Amino acid sequence: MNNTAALRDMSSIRQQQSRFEGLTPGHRACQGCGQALAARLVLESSGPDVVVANATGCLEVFTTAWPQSAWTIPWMHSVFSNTAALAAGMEAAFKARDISTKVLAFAGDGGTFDIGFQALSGMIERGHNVLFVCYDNEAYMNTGVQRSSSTPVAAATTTSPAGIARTGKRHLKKDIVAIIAAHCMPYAATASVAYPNDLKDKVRRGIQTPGPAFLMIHSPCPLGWMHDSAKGIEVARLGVETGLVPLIEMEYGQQTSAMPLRRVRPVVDYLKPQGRFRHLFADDPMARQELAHLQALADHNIAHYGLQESQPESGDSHAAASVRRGTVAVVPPGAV
Amino acid sequence: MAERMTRGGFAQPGSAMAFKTGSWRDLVAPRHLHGLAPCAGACPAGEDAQAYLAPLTNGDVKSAWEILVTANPLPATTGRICHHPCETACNRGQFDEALAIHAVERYLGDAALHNQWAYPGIPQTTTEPAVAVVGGGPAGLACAYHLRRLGHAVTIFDALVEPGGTVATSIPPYRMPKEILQAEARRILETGITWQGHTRVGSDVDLDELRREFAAVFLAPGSQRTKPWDVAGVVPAQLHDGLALLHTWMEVGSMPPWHKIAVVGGGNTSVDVARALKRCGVEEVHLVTHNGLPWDAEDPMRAIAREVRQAMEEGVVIHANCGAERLLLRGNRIIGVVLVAMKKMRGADGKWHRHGFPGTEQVLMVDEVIPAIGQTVDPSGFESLLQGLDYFDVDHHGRMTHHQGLYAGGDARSGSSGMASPAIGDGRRAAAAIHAALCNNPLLPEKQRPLVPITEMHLQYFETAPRAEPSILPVAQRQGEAEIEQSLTARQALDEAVRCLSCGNCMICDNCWTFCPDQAVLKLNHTIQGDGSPYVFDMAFCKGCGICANECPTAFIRMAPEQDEQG
Amino acid sequence: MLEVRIHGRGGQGNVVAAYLLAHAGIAGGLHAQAFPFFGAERRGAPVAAYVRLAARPIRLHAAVRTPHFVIVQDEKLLGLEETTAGLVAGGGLLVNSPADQATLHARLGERMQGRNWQTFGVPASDLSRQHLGRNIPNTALLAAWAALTGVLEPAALEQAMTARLKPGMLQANLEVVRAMGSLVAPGAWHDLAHHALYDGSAQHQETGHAGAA
Amino acid sequence: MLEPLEGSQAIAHAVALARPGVVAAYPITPQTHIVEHIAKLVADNRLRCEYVSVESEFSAATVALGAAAAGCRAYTATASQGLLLMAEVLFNIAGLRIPLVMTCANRAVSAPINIWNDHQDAMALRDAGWIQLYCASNQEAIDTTIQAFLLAERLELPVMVCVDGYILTHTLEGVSLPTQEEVDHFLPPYTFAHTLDSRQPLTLGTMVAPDHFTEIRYAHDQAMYQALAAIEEVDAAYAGITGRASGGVLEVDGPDDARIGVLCLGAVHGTLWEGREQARNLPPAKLIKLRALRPFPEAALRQALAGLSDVVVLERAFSPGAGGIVAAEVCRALYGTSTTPRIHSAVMGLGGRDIPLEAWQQVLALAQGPSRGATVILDLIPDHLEDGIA
Repeated sequence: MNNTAALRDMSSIRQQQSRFEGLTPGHRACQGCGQALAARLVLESSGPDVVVANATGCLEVFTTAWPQSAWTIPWMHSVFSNTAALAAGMEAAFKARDISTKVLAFAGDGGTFDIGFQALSGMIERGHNVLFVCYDNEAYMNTGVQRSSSTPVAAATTTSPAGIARTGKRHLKKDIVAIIAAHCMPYAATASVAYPNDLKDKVRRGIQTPGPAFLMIHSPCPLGWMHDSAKGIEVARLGVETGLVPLIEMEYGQQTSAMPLRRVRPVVDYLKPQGRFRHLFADDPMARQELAHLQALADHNIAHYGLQESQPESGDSHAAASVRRGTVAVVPPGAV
Repeated sequence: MAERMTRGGFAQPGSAMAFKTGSWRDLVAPRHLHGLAPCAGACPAGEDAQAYLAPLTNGDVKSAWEILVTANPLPATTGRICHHPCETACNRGQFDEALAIHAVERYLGDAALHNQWAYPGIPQTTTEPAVAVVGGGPAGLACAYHLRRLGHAVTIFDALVEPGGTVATSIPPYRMPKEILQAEARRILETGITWQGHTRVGSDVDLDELRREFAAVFLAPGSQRTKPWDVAGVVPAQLHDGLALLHTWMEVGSMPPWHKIAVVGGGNTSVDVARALKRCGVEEVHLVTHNGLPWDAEDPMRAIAREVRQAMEEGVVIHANCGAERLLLRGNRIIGVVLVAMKKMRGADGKWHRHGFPGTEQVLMVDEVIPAIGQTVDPSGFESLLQGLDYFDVDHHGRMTHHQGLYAGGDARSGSSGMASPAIGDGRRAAAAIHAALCNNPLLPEKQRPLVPITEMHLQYFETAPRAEPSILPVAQRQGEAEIEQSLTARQALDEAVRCLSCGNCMICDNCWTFCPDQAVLKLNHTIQGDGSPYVFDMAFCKGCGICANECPTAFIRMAPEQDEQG
Repeated sequence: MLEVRIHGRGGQGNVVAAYLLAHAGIAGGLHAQAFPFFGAERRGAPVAAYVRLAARPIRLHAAVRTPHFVIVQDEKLLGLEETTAGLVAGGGLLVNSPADQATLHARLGERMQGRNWQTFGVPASDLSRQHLGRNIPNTALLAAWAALTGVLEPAALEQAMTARLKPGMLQANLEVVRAMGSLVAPGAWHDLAHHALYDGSAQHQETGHAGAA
Repeated sequence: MLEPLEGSQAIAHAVALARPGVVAAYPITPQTHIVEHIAKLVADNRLRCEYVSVESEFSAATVALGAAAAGCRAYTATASQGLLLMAEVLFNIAGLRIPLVMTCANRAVSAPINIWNDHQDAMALRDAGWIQLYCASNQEAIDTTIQAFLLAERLELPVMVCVDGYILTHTLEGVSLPTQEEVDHFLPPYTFAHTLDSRQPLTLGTMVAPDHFTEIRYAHDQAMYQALAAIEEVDAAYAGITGRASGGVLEVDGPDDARIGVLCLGAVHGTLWEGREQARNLPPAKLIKLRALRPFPEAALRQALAGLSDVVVLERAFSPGAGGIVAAEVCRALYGTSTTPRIHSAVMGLGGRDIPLEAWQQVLALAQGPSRGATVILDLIPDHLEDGIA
């Protein structure tokens, strides 16, 4: 672009942004990191009156290379598996001190589905007023892409590689939301970085929920999913459009909403751009079977969550992530 | 540089801003491309539809009109009569339905007339002597208007009393109400143009005289002379020319008392003649054209599709891909015409020819066969310039080869399609050329912007929406001068503007701002002059991931090799 | 330093008895320590609890191995070797039993050989049933032990019971204590108890209060 | 009159007197009575705090950590397996310099599983960066618990108060509880310089690269050394208010002419003291009660052991393949002094095995005997060994 504006003082422009920047640039996330984006969107929605407990993982590592921090909210990292308990402790302290600051907990899928699950279950059972956000990139990315219980079936990771005898991960992705919802959970939802308005709405709802709330955000990892760094949003959107990533809300164990699919795409559209599924396109009966398996899972999701049952409300741009012409904050003179 | 250790290793908020991740970029960086929307690329008048649709989405009708008239001063006119290649080119046509750009254009034109808006940005006259414009049709009016915008004094010479040229004389009022054209023409003249009506070059004024008295002369006399016509060498004794009939009907309001007529030709005039005949009570009106129907993929006729459709609604029978092979005569009197099926094919010489297929002949019994096959320049007064040609030989900017200070455009120039919109474009480009010449400036080529094909758009961000259709007068009520197609409602116009995909240009959707994982896209509280967007890239942090470009719905952002650039 | 071991079954209030006794000791101006047998036994299993009483601060944190007194809450436990294990020669054995001394000695059989234990049986369960409506013999036994040894003033025991028993149970238990007072011979174990309490030095015997260690 | 309180109950009262904002608890024998008593105090509204019944020790430590970071005085308690489950978080708390207090009701570590007292659990965590104070009586447990909060908050270091499981936790003794006024006077309201506060945001728990990691560890180490003086000061300040001191970093008593010293940690000190009282025919000996294991009071030890010819270090834990842990540290402390005594490393009382009065004789015999060169388990029962094990 031509750069009259770029020559201006960027920091003063940055200070005038009409959104809250809880996570600043200067973080060391990979190019096109879905988790960095998701975390910023979460904080954009939560505003500054929050405290974050963060699990060990990429998000922690790339934001806090001492002496620098990319966080502008109070933030704390303890260890990998205790994030929910850390948040619970903060929340208990705020309760004891009569402070209204909302406590958020951030963890990846490993820190949610696997090593952090016990603490999370305990936190929910005890009813702590915490919004737990799981940035789900479907593997242990921080340590170099090892499989987690969130890794989808057939995805290749460094510990579930594809080979002559294996087509990637042999086990299903754990249905964590159902498990969470089964705690008589006031609010549990899934979101995707490809649908930022929906995501932000769900953060708001989670924050407004008195008591525990859970939000799982499908967050593409270009490194681990092996797609072009520019394609993160596209891949995430395809995940939703194929039905493999249902965007739902559950309240007290009951599903209360599902983002309707405008048009359903075949799972291959989602799988093709991702290197972790490359082996499924080999001329091999096992690969074909797993492809069919993934399609069946998507079909099952569509039926199970009713992804095609409801019609989008008119003007429901959240669900479509559609755009329309916007305006700048200051209306130009002469506008009607 | 040594950092002092903090107890427990805590860090200050936002201190990572000191770490400039812009150095991570690898070869490419995001850029605002300013691509050319196909509609703009296709508009012969030089309009950029998406540019004026943008303010309209916010209900800003006046701004929209003001942007529109930077290219075309006659939107209420062209909105009615233009064949709108913009809509054919519109990317949205490949998504659901093309935008009804012509209808929005007309809506804006009508709104301006209704509100009596004046053209913005007309300066005081700065040059003397003035520029002469010969011909007050769309080309002449447009040239004069743009010259005025550039500060020049202009005098228009026209053989007729009223401005408008062929549009005024040859387009039936049911599709081009006279008062609309006159109002727009008057508004142009009111920018400070001297109107010398009833002055025909060649008889009332001499071209050389004009060249002496004026700094430059723009010739847009139109094409007034009917092309010769015959069928297999036979010309009816009493040939009725279509255009002449139309003029008569528009002036007198009646036609000879015929029952069955065949009109030959594939342009708008033939359709207008056919429809006028129908209105005058002719029972059977046949339109015979070599071309296919306007909506056919191959070899479509030039007449505007909607006009053809309306003609058919009104009972005109179209014989497409047909030619008149022979006239059936009883003495001098025509009793019928033999038609034959035709197809445009490439011949052995590699050129396109139309072939008739023997055995497909059919006889149409008619009272008269009326050719409406177009006109050429009336050479009187311009013989020295034409030198036997029936058009003015000009370059892209209307400059006449070998004739310094002479410019031409409109129907009279080489390669004209006889349409109003290209004539307006001719006038605008010639005005720019004249301006450059008078100011002794080099004539800069028009800024070339890359066209944005639909394949580069990110259509997942758009939802289908039906195209706005103006209300159409029912066939039974199509009488007299009543205009058939109505203006869009304000709501329709706004909805239609919202449908614009904004190809190649920023629609302020916030996607880049929202999706950048590094907050390297910042948003200003105003759009940047010359950029059209309120977004700037903070290259100190941009890692070059390309998400902004991949998620830009309009292909406004592209990843491009980094150049030596500030910031 | 006087050491007592109380035997019973899990759930019979053995630890409560020990804590009551220690509490009463402290209330009476002595130093005291009480603790259960550190085990993983469940309800119903034979268990033990321990009490130390002294006129000087007690620093010792070892197990009680050679108690001066053994209190048995359930006479069936008499049959177990460990019930009398380590009881000092001439020590006191208080059994919750209506049986007379001869019968109890007969039950101990060869274990009595050369030990010269002073044995008493008291109908603690009967008293408990009578006043509490159920068999919780611990307070009756403590009352008997207090009366026999004269180490604890009735007021001290009452104070301990007031502090540790549930209010609803207190009155009936106090009646048990009073009733027991008339069933035993006061001071029968006086010398034995005071000798232990004051580490064998007789000069403190009459004070009944803790002196310097 | 002294209050007859079970050790656990006494500790619970001491915690309550410190007015914690958050207590996190997960039950494990023999810590259970402590958290049960605190729960009851909360239920009876005698203690106003957030009592968080977590799902594991890991979370107990973490909740306390989160609460302390979020501006509340926080407390938790555990033992044995629970302490080891906490291990990762305990290192983390210390590294983050979070002030909080935890009671460790010392117990053996499995396998074989054993619920009884020894010191193996706390010993295993001695490098976690926590201050570790050992209590010899229920009175010391009360006093040390209250002092621990002041120490932790003053130094921004976590404090582990080690109390022998069962031997103290389940034993009723007459104790003196300070009044609430006294404790309030002694212990100011909780402050933490890096409290999580949305009005003054800070980032806690960053990743520190090789270029600064050493310095952060060094600073932690220095803070621990500074704690030695602080432990003494706080103990003295507490004594100034209550009249009771707990022995600072260590306490020595015995005749000046004694040539033998016996060093121990925790409740066994009383047993040895009583043993010495009752065995007056044996040579005079000094008893050294080591209260602070971390920081390790090297200078105080050198002073305390000066002039002795033999020192027995009696421990309830050891490092398999290396012997007595504290003995090794005592050796290190004395290494290079001009009159280094002989150090005899002795182990007793593992997994709840009773250390009787007679242990004193064994200990003295060890001191008077030839150097054994290796750690001796004084109460080993050879008959219990499988054949073939020496």
